Amino acid sequence: MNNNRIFPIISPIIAITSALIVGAILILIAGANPITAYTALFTESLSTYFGFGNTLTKMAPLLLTSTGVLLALKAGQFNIGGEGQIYFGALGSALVGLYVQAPGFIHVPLALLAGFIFGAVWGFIPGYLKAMRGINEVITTLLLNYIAIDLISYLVQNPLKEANAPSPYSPLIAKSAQLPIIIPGSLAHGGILLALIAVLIVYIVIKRSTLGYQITAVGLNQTASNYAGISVQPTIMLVMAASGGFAGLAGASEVMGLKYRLFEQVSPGYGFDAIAIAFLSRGSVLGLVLNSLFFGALRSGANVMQRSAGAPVTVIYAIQGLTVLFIAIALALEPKLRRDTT
Amino acid sequence: MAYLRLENITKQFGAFIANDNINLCVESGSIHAILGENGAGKSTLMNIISGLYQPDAGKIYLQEQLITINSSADAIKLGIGMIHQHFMLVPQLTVTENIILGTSKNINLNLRQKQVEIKALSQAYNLEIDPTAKVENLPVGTQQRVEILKVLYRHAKLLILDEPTAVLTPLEVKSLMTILRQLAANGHTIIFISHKLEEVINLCDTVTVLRRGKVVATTTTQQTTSQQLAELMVGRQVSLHLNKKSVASGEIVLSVKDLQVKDNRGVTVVKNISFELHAGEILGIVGVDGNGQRELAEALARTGVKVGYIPEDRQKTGLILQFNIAQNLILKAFKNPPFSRCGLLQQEAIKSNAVSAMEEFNIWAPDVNVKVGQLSGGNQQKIVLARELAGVPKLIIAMQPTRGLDIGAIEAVHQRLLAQRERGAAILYISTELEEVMAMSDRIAVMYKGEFVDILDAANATVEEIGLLMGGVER
Amino acid sequence: MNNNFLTDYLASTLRLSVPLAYAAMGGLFSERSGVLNIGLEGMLLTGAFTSAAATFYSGNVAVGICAALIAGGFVGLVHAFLCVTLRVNQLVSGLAINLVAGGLTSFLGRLIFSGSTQRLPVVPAIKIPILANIPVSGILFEQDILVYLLFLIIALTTYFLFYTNPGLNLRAVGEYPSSADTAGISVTLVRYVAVVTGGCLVGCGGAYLALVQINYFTEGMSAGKGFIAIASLIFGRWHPIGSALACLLFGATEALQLRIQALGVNIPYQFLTMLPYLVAMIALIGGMGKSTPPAALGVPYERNSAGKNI
Amino acid sequence: NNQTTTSTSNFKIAIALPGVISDKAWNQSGYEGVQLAKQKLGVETAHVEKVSQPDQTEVLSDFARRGYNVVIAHGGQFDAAIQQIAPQFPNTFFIGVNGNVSGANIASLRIDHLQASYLCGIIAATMTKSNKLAYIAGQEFQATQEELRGFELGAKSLKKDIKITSTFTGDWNDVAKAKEATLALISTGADVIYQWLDSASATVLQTASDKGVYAFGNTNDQLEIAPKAVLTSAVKHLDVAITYLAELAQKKELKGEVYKLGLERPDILTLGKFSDAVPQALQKQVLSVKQQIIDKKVRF
Ligand SMILES: Nc1ncnc2c1ncn2[C@@H]1O[C@H](COP(=O)(O)OP(=O)(O)OP(=O)(O)O)[C@@H](O)[C@H]1O
Ligand SMILES: Nc1ncnc2c1ncn2[C@@H]1O[C@H](COP(=O)(O)OP(=O)(O)OP(=O)(O)O)[C@@H](O)[C@H]1O
Ligand SMILES: [Mg+2]
Ligand SMILES: [Mg+2]
Repeated sequence: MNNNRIFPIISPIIAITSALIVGAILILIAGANPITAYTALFTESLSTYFGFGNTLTKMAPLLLTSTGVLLALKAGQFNIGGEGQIYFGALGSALVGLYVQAPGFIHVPLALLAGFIFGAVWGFIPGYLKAMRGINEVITTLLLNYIAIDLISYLVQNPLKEANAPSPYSPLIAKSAQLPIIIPGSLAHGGILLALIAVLIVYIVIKRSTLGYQITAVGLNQTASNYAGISVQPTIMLVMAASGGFAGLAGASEVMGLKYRLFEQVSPGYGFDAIAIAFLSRGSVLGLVLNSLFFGALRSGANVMQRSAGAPVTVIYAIQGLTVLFIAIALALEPKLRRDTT
Repeated sequence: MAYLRLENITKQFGAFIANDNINLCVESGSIHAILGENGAGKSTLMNIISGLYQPDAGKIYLQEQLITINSSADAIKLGIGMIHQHFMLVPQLTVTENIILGTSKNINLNLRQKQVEIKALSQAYNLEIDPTAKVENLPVGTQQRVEILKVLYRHAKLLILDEPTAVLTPLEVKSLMTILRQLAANGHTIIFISHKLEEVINLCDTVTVLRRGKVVATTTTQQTTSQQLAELMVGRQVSLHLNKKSVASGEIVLSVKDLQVKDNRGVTVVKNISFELHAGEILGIVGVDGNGQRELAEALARTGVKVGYIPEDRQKTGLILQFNIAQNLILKAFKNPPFSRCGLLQQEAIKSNAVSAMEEFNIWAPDVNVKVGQLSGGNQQKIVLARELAGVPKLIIAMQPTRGLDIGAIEAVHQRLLAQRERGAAILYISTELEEVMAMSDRIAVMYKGEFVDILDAANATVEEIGLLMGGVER
Repeated sequence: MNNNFLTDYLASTLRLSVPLAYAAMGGLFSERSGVLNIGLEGMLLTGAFTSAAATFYSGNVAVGICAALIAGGFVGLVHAFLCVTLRVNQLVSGLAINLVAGGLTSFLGRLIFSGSTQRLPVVPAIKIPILANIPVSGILFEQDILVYLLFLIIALTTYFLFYTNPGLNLRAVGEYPSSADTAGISVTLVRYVAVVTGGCLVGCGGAYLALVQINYFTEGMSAGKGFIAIASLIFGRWHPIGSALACLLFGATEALQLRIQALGVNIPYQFLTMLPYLVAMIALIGGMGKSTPPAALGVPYERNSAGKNI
Repeated sequence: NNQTTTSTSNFKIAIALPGVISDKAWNQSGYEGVQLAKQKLGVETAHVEKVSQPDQTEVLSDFARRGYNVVIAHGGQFDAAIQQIAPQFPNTFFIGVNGNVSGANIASLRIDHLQASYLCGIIAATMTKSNKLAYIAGQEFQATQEELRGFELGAKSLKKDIKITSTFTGDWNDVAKAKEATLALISTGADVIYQWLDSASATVLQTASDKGVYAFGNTNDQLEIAPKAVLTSAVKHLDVAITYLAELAQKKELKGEVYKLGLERPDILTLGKFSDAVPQALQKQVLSVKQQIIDKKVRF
């Protein structure tokens, strides 16, 4: 009985340790000091004031996007399009931030809403194509990523570009549309709270609401749901739109809380990290929060390790990959270990 | 001589003992029946013989040689062929591809030549089949034939058939019996599992009854009766006969005029069907599988009236196997009070609904949180019934409601439906089990190629007459 | 001049399609056996790196190609071990492979190729007499060994899948593993072989990228081609020829957009770079839509639930 | 190798790079800049590579918080982040390379890209037979636009009707695409190509060489890569430029302005070796225009 409680904690720790050991070897080969690097990684990203702020800053888009992925997953849909939906959400909020004038208490929600809606549109399209036309959502969401990225690139370079900017980005959005900083002096902004609220909402919807029941039913068995009178196709479209909407919120929070403008590379791959996070969480909303925090720490720790220990970025990427891999292995082995010990 | 002998076979799943010290002896050239309730451990035992599972203890002797079977490949090499309860056919492949799967060490498929071989084989055993058809487009009865051919093609000497007749029409059952007798006469040894006691008595030489994983009796079919077997299986008295009260038929609940239904490929599969159905009446629909019954049922189930629909395939269309009992029971009503308030699920109401349904319908499970996928077919079916009847439906469409169930469960289903009839529900009872339909129904419609060839009065109809109509012979 | 333009266009289309097609074929083997493979990107990169490194040290392109084959197969083996034996979530395994491969190849690339530009020998083109002289399309017969090999692989894969026993086994395993298992086929073995073979093919695609197309290795040079290959695979409905054609479509629109830019047409370049994806999207919507994946794709096989509620 | 080293001077500079330090071009030049500064000025250095845009503020502020005296942001895309961060850290000087910002503690370092590409334009216009020139870069932004404009102005100063087409691949990493883009340009008739790419640079030059057309090197003197194709190179010694600004900062002489460094600093911006294909007369002409630019007789 005791084992059941310990394994979920122990096995990820073993996994992370193994990844770090392999990483240490690589860091040594690269001529840096692994101990310095790891000290930096952990103390900075989790225990120092600013470091933790940075971790939270990274966590916000990851948590929002992975929430979307998880929601889609509940309805049996693979949303690989988080990336493009982030870009679109960023666009939506930037447009409202740039062209609408309103007091903060209206402007912020309005811009967030716009971010949600823009992301939702980008999620709805594959949802519609899947539900009504049976077109595989993996391919459409993937393709829409590229289209969104190019589209935003065009917009920030042409109509939305700040005059005289050396690089494509928009002017600053209105002060009233900016999210507040929640840890003074650091970069951690209101987007983190937004993400936590979003997760809470999704948790309640999935666990407690009839809508969540409906979504889960559709995800598990479309035929049976259909016979029971559940409208399967609208559910899929709704879920895909909402999934895109959450990713859109991630884009919006990056624009409104971090950069205060629309810029070219809104997401350096959050969409793909989010997929890994959602799957590693195995449907658990708490897992989503913890994994996002962990990935956030890993991502912000990457910068820290470079800065203070000179560990090359290539090694850090390898360590990140290995960590994901080893955690996945640990999770897969967990039931077996449990069986063997009981 | 014993062809197959099992000694103290034990198989556990976790803490659950599915097979408990089983001893079994199957004579060479005989047809041996295994009987038992849903979940008694029949399939588990057969899976051990066919190499899919490994026993935790015990020995297997084939022709008095101690053997170990580590995989299906081993079993096939030893001449053991099994037709699984849930078909092991790849729907996306053709009949030929399914039959030859895994049999050849050659690189080349030689599909043409194999098709010819299979055509010949099928004709030799009177199992008519189109070798080029895709399995997913075939009716279940035909799929069963493919399964049998698959085993024969592998030259199995010991044939295990796990509930092969559950999906066959009476005619098909008859021809299967002939084939099995012929095979036994040719020296094949056969293990036959069925919930239909008549079949067992008619076909088999010996019978072993399992209950809760243990052998409770082994006897010859000559020395026993259906009634005795039933009691051995269930461990209590079972009534094998329905006592159907007469109910005065009421208002017209359903009136169908010139119904046409196209399937998803655009072929008209239901043609010009017209009938009326009264409250308190059971209209049975019989016909060879694949004559439009399913499409008719689905079309009617969608009419929007308060309809209770018991679909043919409880695992795919009736239930969400990953949901627990309580969740499955609200599948149709989850948006309504008392299960939902302000869009939130009311766990208390859902749970108490499940508890009372389990009690009322005799659903056996440790508690309401058990995943439905882990229940036996009988219990799964009872959940479907409990849910579909909960809304006090005016019309009930029951499609193959007893398929694969043990006699205890069948009895329960029948009683439920008859109770609904007495309450005043109109019932459409669709089945390939001719005798069952005749016992249950007030009137019987015979369906052939999408049409009702005739509607008969159940009291006066004979099996022969209906059998001919089902075959498309007009009066 | 006009002929040249067409010939160049054709050649460019081909070159852009080849690495995609290798990756798509590799993915096809894996996914037809029921193992999701989102790690094509990482496998391409691995192939590109190892082929460049092996050629760099040995001075022999054949050694480079073999190394890419082996390395790709090795990554496939890792993926198979994770997905088939350990039953790790297949999507996560693929994503992790991409991350690790990206990091490791860059890391090793810096160790090996630091300083000087790599000078790798070229893979010689083999002219097929007569055919190569046909105007315009003759260019198809003036290619290097890897291109011919690809044509052969596409043909062989088609033959293998639909006309051979092992191919039948592969399809059965991908659609309904319990069925294959009860027919005496080892699901594990088939999946291992398929994923490893697939890895080898993707590795080859990487070798083409590094040795033929570019002639040196750079960090992250797969640049998303693995994902386009996945899109092609789905687009081509997991059929070798369909997938190859889908790759060709991507290659052709890419080559086209580069030519539109080169002709100085006044369209913002972002609209041109998105063209291949847009065209694919339109083609999907315009009726070439439905594609059903192998039924068991992404589902680890466990015998104890054989025949049960899958 | 790239570890933090302590030194007596106690002056610390750091650089944030958008790409990888091994790209043999833009990012590598920035990295080499701080290495050179470390060597020449004895300062302590640090770097972070592959800084994505969402990470910019974090990286800049973290360096500042750690007491780095100079934080260099290597690329115009950092400008917005610099403006956002710099006011919070008055004791740190921020330098945006290729940037366009200035302030109390913000300086920008711009190489006058136009000047070198203008000279290349002159050479290209003389050497072309098809009267079609081409420009290829990874992405379009101010610096690449400026270079394109310089190239265009230079070419048109000789031949009014000359045609210049540009291609942007949209992905600095996609080397294969860059190569195909080059081939596409060549097949539409362009016979002199000016490129600004990083990892893909070499393949473009080699492709030009294979196809028998001319090209220019960029950033480094790339004549060696394809001696038959490369006419000359627009050599930008960003490392020297960075060291120069770092030195100013160390001496407390750095001002909050845009430092535009051009041909007047041959140690920073100059033309590379000419290939033999460039006739002596043309070389002379180009060098004299170069002098005119230095003397501010030619302005843009
Ligand atoms: N894969 C499994 N994992 C765990 N338990 C199982 C598994 N398969 C069967 N069991 C257990 O073994 C018991 C016997 O199952 P089995 O399939 O042999 O029944 P059966 O006699 O064939 O029933 P039916 O008449 O419904 O086909 C079940 O009640 C179940 O609890
Ligand atoms: N994965 C599983 N884990 C535990 N028990 C299982 C599992 N799958 C099946 N069982 C058990 O196996 C027994 C028989 O299952 P099976 O699917 O054969 O039911 P059945 O009554 O034959 O259904 P059907 O109507 O489909 O023939 C059931 O009692 C069920 O509890
Ligand atoms: Mg069974
Ligand atoms: Mg059964």
